[in-house]
Amino acid sequence: MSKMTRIDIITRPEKFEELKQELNDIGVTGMTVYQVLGCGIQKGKTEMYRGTPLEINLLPKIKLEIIVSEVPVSKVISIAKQVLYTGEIGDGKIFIYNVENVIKIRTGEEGVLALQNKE
Amino acid sequence: MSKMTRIDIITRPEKFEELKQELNDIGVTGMTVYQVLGCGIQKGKTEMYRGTPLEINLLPKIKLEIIVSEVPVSKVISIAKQVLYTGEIGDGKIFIYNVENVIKIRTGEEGVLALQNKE
Amino acid sequence: MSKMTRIDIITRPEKFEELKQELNDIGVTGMTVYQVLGCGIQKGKTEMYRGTPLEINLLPKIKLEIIVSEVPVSKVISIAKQVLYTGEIGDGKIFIYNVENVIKIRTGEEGVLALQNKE
Amino acid sequence: MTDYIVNSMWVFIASVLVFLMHAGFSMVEVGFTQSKNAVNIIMKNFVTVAIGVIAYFIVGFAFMYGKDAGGIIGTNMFFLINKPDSMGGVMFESFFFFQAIFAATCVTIVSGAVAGRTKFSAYVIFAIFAVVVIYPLIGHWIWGGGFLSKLGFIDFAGGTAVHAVGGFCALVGAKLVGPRKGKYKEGRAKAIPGHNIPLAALGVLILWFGWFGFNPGSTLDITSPTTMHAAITTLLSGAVATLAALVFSKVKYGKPDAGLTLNGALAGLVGITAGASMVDYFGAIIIGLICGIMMVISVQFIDQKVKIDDPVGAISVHGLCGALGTIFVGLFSVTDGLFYGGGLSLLGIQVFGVLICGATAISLSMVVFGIMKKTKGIRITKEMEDSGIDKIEHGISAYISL
Amino acid sequence: MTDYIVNSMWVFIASVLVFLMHAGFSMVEVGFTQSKNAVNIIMKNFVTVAIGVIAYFIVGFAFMYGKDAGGIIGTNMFFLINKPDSMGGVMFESFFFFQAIFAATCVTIVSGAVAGRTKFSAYVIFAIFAVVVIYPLIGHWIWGGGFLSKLGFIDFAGGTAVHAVGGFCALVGAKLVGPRKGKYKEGRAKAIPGHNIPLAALGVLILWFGWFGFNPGSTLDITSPTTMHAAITTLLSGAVATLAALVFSKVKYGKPDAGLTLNGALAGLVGITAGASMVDYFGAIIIGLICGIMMVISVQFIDQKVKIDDPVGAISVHGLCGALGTIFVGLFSVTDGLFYGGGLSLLGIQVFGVLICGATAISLSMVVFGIMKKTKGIRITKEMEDSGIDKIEHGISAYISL
Amino acid sequence: MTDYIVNSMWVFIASVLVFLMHAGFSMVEVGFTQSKNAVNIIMKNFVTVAIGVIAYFIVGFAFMYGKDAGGIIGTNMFFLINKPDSMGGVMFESFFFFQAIFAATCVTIVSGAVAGRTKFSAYVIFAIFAVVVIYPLIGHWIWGGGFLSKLGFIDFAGGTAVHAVGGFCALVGAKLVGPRKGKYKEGRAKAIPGHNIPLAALGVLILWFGWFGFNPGSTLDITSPTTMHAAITTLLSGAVATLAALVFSKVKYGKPDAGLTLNGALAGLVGITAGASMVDYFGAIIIGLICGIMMVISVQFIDQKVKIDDPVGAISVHGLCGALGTIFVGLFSVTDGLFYGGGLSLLGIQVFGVLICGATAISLSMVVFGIMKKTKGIRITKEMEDSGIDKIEHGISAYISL
Ligand SMILES: Nc1ncnc2c1ncn2[C@@H]1O[C@H](COP(=O)(O)OP(=O)(O)O)[C@@H](O)[C@H]1O
Ligand SMILES: Nc1ncnc2c1ncn2[C@@H]1O[C@H](COP(=O)(O)OP(=O)(O)O)[C@@H](O)[C@H]1O
Ligand SMILES: Nc1ncnc2c1ncn2[C@@H]1O[C@H](COP(=O)(O)OP(=O)(O)O)[C@@H](O)[C@H]1O
Repeated sequence: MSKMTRIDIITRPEKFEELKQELNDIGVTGMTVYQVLGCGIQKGKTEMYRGTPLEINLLPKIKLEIIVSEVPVSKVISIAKQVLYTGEIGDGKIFIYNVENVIKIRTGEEGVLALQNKE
Repeated sequence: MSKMTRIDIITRPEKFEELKQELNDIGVTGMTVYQVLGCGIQKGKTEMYRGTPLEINLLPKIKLEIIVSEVPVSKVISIAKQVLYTGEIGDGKIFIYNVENVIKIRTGEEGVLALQNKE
Repeated sequence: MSKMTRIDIITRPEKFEELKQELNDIGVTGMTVYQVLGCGIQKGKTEMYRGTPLEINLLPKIKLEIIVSEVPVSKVISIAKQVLYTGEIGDGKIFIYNVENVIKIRTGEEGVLALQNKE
Repeated sequence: MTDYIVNSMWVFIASVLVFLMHAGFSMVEVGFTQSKNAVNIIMKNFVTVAIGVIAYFIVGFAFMYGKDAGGIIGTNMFFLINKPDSMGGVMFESFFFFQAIFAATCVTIVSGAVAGRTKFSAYVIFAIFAVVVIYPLIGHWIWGGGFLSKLGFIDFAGGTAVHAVGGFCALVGAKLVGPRKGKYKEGRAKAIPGHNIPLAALGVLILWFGWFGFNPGSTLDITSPTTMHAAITTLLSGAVATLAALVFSKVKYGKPDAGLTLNGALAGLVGITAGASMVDYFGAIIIGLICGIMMVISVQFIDQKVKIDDPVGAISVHGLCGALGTIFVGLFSVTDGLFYGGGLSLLGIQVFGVLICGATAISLSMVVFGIMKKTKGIRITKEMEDSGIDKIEHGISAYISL
Repeated sequence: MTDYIVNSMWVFIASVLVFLMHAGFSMVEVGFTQSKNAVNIIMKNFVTVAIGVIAYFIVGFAFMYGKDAGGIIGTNMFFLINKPDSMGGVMFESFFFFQAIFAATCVTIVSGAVAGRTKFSAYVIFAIFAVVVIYPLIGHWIWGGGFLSKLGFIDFAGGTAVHAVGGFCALVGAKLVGPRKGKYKEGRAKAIPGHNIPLAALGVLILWFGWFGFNPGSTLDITSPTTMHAAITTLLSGAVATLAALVFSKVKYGKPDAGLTLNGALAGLVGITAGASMVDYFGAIIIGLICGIMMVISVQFIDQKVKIDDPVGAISVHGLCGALGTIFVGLFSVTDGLFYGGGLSLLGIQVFGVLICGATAISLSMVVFGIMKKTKGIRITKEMEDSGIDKIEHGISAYISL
Repeated sequence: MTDYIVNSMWVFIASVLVFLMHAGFSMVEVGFTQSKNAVNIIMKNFVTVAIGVIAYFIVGFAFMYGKDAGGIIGTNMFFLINKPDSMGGVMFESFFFFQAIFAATCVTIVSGAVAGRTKFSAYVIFAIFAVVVIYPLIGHWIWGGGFLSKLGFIDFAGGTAVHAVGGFCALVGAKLVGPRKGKYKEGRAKAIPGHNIPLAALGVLILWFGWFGFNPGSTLDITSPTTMHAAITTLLSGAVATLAALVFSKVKYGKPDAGLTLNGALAGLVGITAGASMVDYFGAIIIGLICGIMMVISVQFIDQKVKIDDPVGAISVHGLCGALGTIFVGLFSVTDGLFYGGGLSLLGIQVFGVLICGATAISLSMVVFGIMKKTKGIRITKEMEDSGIDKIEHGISAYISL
């Protein structure tokens, strides 16, 4: 069974639509999206609310979870870098994990086959 | 330390109650649930909103995250398949990951012990 | 490349602020937070809603996802235990996973370097 | 300057207050049901206003207030043709405006009770029938010079004509369409909580506001202290019932139940509607007390024993309290009530009237819902129910974030 | 006791009803736009009320109702100095109160159409200009003794003076500020759905409620049945248009569209505004029908062909239906309308008046928005638009959970 | 037809407008606090209406408007027994209805200030005490023929009797119950933002709407232009204060603050309440300006210096602006104000009255909250506060999605 990898991309919500489009273009057909809160170097900010400091130390982020096998991980990463890069803090991070198996419920297919989103 | 596995089941929100019930019956006692958005083969749909096409290309899905050790992974998968199968696109996928360790905060137990949800 | 680890802490939402503070103090600079629903030994409860039993069998939980490399995993775990322990059911669980790689989009750094949230 | 002008003005203003009750009903129903069906609830409420007004203009008003035929039904003024200059002591326009807004209110009661599993088209057909036949027919009997009014039956502002009738139709609708999926498991009732309590609370307060047009407006006469008296009894009964439901739910279930407290206010307001102008303050307080408590008991009874699924409690709030309140006129009316030395005669008439109207509302709505059930079907598909009516029947969700 | 007192009271109460329309507009605009800009919408609505009232008090009223100069503009009563005791047959205070609340309403229409991408400061500057110049100027022509009123132009409650003017300014604003990011992709329109339909529905029902002050109040005379007649035509037109939009959207797009149904109610209410007191019931129904359907067609046309991004449909609802309704007076007026044997003269005047007012509203708002666009800019940055105006311009989100 | 009828009608309609303020208060408080306590807020508002009305009917009205005993308290008309036919120049029923709805309003002010950490039972006990003792006592002094009214103290519509008293009780309550957990860290104030700005905005606009019953209604006389004058001053002051708070918060904190802008509207409305009928337009504008700005300063001062946690700003809005507005009567009254040549006498009386009423409100509420704190406790447990009052005290969440 060839290697299956999970790529987690955590970034700004604003960039989501564009990223999704570009990933589609390189053949990423499935993804799962989470609305999360995050902090990293980007430490949040302090706003004033009724004259009192309001520390917002978790910012809304979006996490894309993409499990790939045929599409090379490097390609996904380079697209993500390209689309998401602004040079500002908060561009986000990508985390890579190993996936042991995938099952497609509708067909019962396992592994790499289960990831082939072609009908 | 015997192997611990994480099973992610991504499927239709409608099926959640039933699936949870059935999993309980085979001894799955713990789970964590995420409300996510997803696309795969099921590409979303186009509705009309005020006469203008509204592309909904991410559909609301539910993700169950179940870490098991004693309950066999295969059993969880077969129950999930059984409950979730409709034959229609959108039945969902199951992803399997390896878990390195588990800690139960209340007791400090680690590994398989931490997963024993019996008092 | 030295080992990178992901620590998932699932616990009560109430404890979140304190935990975050303490983790900051030991040098955990980045985290991603999910609002999830969970059940474990804590089986939910039955409230009355308009005189009819309302079974709430999933309780709101918070999940912190922390990827660390320099900060020792054991330290994170012990802080979490310390802050979250009440001895009551529902204190929560910690799951440990292996991370294959990390990329910081803004700088292009990979691996451990990508986790160094110092400017 | 005559009383005529001032009263016409008053009835008009009262009607406007009543109009806002549609916003109240919408918010109560939306708040007390699931978010996945919120758009559908909204659409039902809008279509109810639209159909209610149009159908009442075309035929409803004629059936209700047209020339009486045999004490049963009115027979002229379709499309308001040949309308008189004044009616009920006020300008015709004021009178019609007030009545037209009432008409739509009655039907709206049903929409909450059948929420979450009824076909939009089935609801629309029922709404048309209700505003063309059920409401005007019974309304004619009670207010339009029909046999009940000749008999001396008293329903001041619509405890029976609007609320009990609406509530009984709701009972039939909810029964025939069946409970929502997941409401009963192995014969035991499970709660399906509403998704937005603050919105429901806003709705109840808006309804209460509108009730000060609904009840006091029904005197059609602002020159008499009776009108303001009706406002005070409305206020007192609503307040007492709110408190009664709160305390009773706390005693019964351990915690003050928010849903029942909100329903409590409505129960007291419905309960006082039939007699607001003719009971005294103590009568109002006792009516509020009884309605607040009986509503709580009834909600549980209908949910768990009768096993009819009524997401918003419309059957108990409007049906039960409307009927009770109308009967209470026979007890608490300061002129003819049993407790005030008026003997049993009015009480008998009130009970008789409620039974007749109840039976009529139930039979007629059984016919309509029954025929639809046999033919086109009244229930949405299992899939639509699972994923929500909004997404499938209206192609949109009520709340969109991403 | 004279008519004078009762009419003054009535006009005052009508004004209070109209005031609540600000809550209605706010909720409609919030509900029909994205959650990330909800605070901004709220702020715009509050600033509109504040500025509208103050500016109208200082100069607007004087321009509109001051001593006529050449049929063009009023010239005294700045700061209400030298105000008379009575005006329009009612106490001056009632009259001014009614007018002041109307003034803010006109401007509010624009705020929805430019939602989601306009600088707060640019909106504020436009709002000041509109309430100081545009609205009073045209208002003077129509109601303040200006040349249009002398010509016999009829605009009962502001179909043109308030709605069409507001709608045309909205057209210019939305055009000049450009569509929201993502609205058009490769030349094709994409829907950006609103985030809270129940709130929008609440807003529409509150607006409808307020309309019963807006239209009937405009007779300034509660002693005449005309006032209540205007209420009934308002009710009928709104109801028919609701249903028309619902059915038409169902036929056209396969599903009854919630947004268009809500807009439908408003279309009917706007459509009847110019002639509520002088069309008969059938006129009202036909006006409602046409406005309900034309609005649906117009929304799609503006969105997809003209490619102006109007998140709430203000251009179609207020601009189109306001203009149509004003012209319809020339057809349906029972005294002088073409269909009632009145010949073409009134119709001609109505068309002329709408054209003049439309052209004026468009030119003046083009000047203001145009100058601002050239100088300070009217559009927020791309980043602000992406992440929402709330977070950046107001430093807070409308909804906070954690 | 007499003035008597029309005035009775007017007072009644004004009361109905005031009633909707309960919906306004509820939405403001819900919107400005955290979602985990929204059900609790709703329950507090409903119980306030219920208790307010009942307690005021039983004893409150008697204490306030009963036969004066020593200038201190009323002594008859418990349960409205032996009520006269008319009062204040209008039908007794109208008068009582107006007063009863005012009574509940005063208490409601406190509920927002103690939100998020107060025991439901403690609030209920305080509410009963306030509506039975505090409000009627002070009300008697000011309006019921007590010593302050004899002295010539002027509080037109309740700047002190309702708002300042409510605000001072709020101060005591918020102080004694202590700040919410997490509000102060190492002595520094942290913001705990509200969870729904649009709902809060809706609440403010509803309140504003109700204020047009609250202030103008207080003349009890619609035949006089004074009533509409009071409406215009109310409108102007509210508008100016909205703008003042917006601009001032922008200057002070860099961004126009939504919460403070909404509070600004309320500050202006509270500020004008004591003198709405007797200040001129410029007075109204200056009062609005000062109240809008002072409120912003006060909110920060109370939050950061006094360190009392007031989630909705009730102390600043109602307490401060109510007191200021009452004192301003001594400056701006066109008949006796200092700035209008009236000398210092009225000003002195106004200051004296505010001090007396303030001291009384503070002492009495200190006694009640103090005794409860010592005995049953007024604060919820740390756990309940962490996880939200709703889940634990009411067993339900305000918003349920899955
Ligand atoms: N060590 C970490 N563990 C988990 N999530 C992280 C970690 N570091 C960053 N993140 C997530 O990535 C997001 C972006 O990271 P941040 O450091 O703010 O920006 P950048 O990567 O551009 O420096 C954070 O908001 C957080 O959700
Ligand atoms: N490659 C993938 N990576 C991440 N998530 C995926 C992937 N493929 C599918 N999913 C998730 O599974 C859901 C169901 O998959 P889909 O392909 O639509 O249906 P089916 O599995 O029945 O063909 C998707 O909505 C998405 O959330
Ligand atoms: N086997 C499991 N798989 C996935 N999530 C789990 C599992 N067991 C527990 N959890 C998560 O951890 C939370 C706390 O666990 P619980 O058993 O209730 O408390 P405790 O760990 O204190 O006994 C649960 O609500 C759930 O979200």
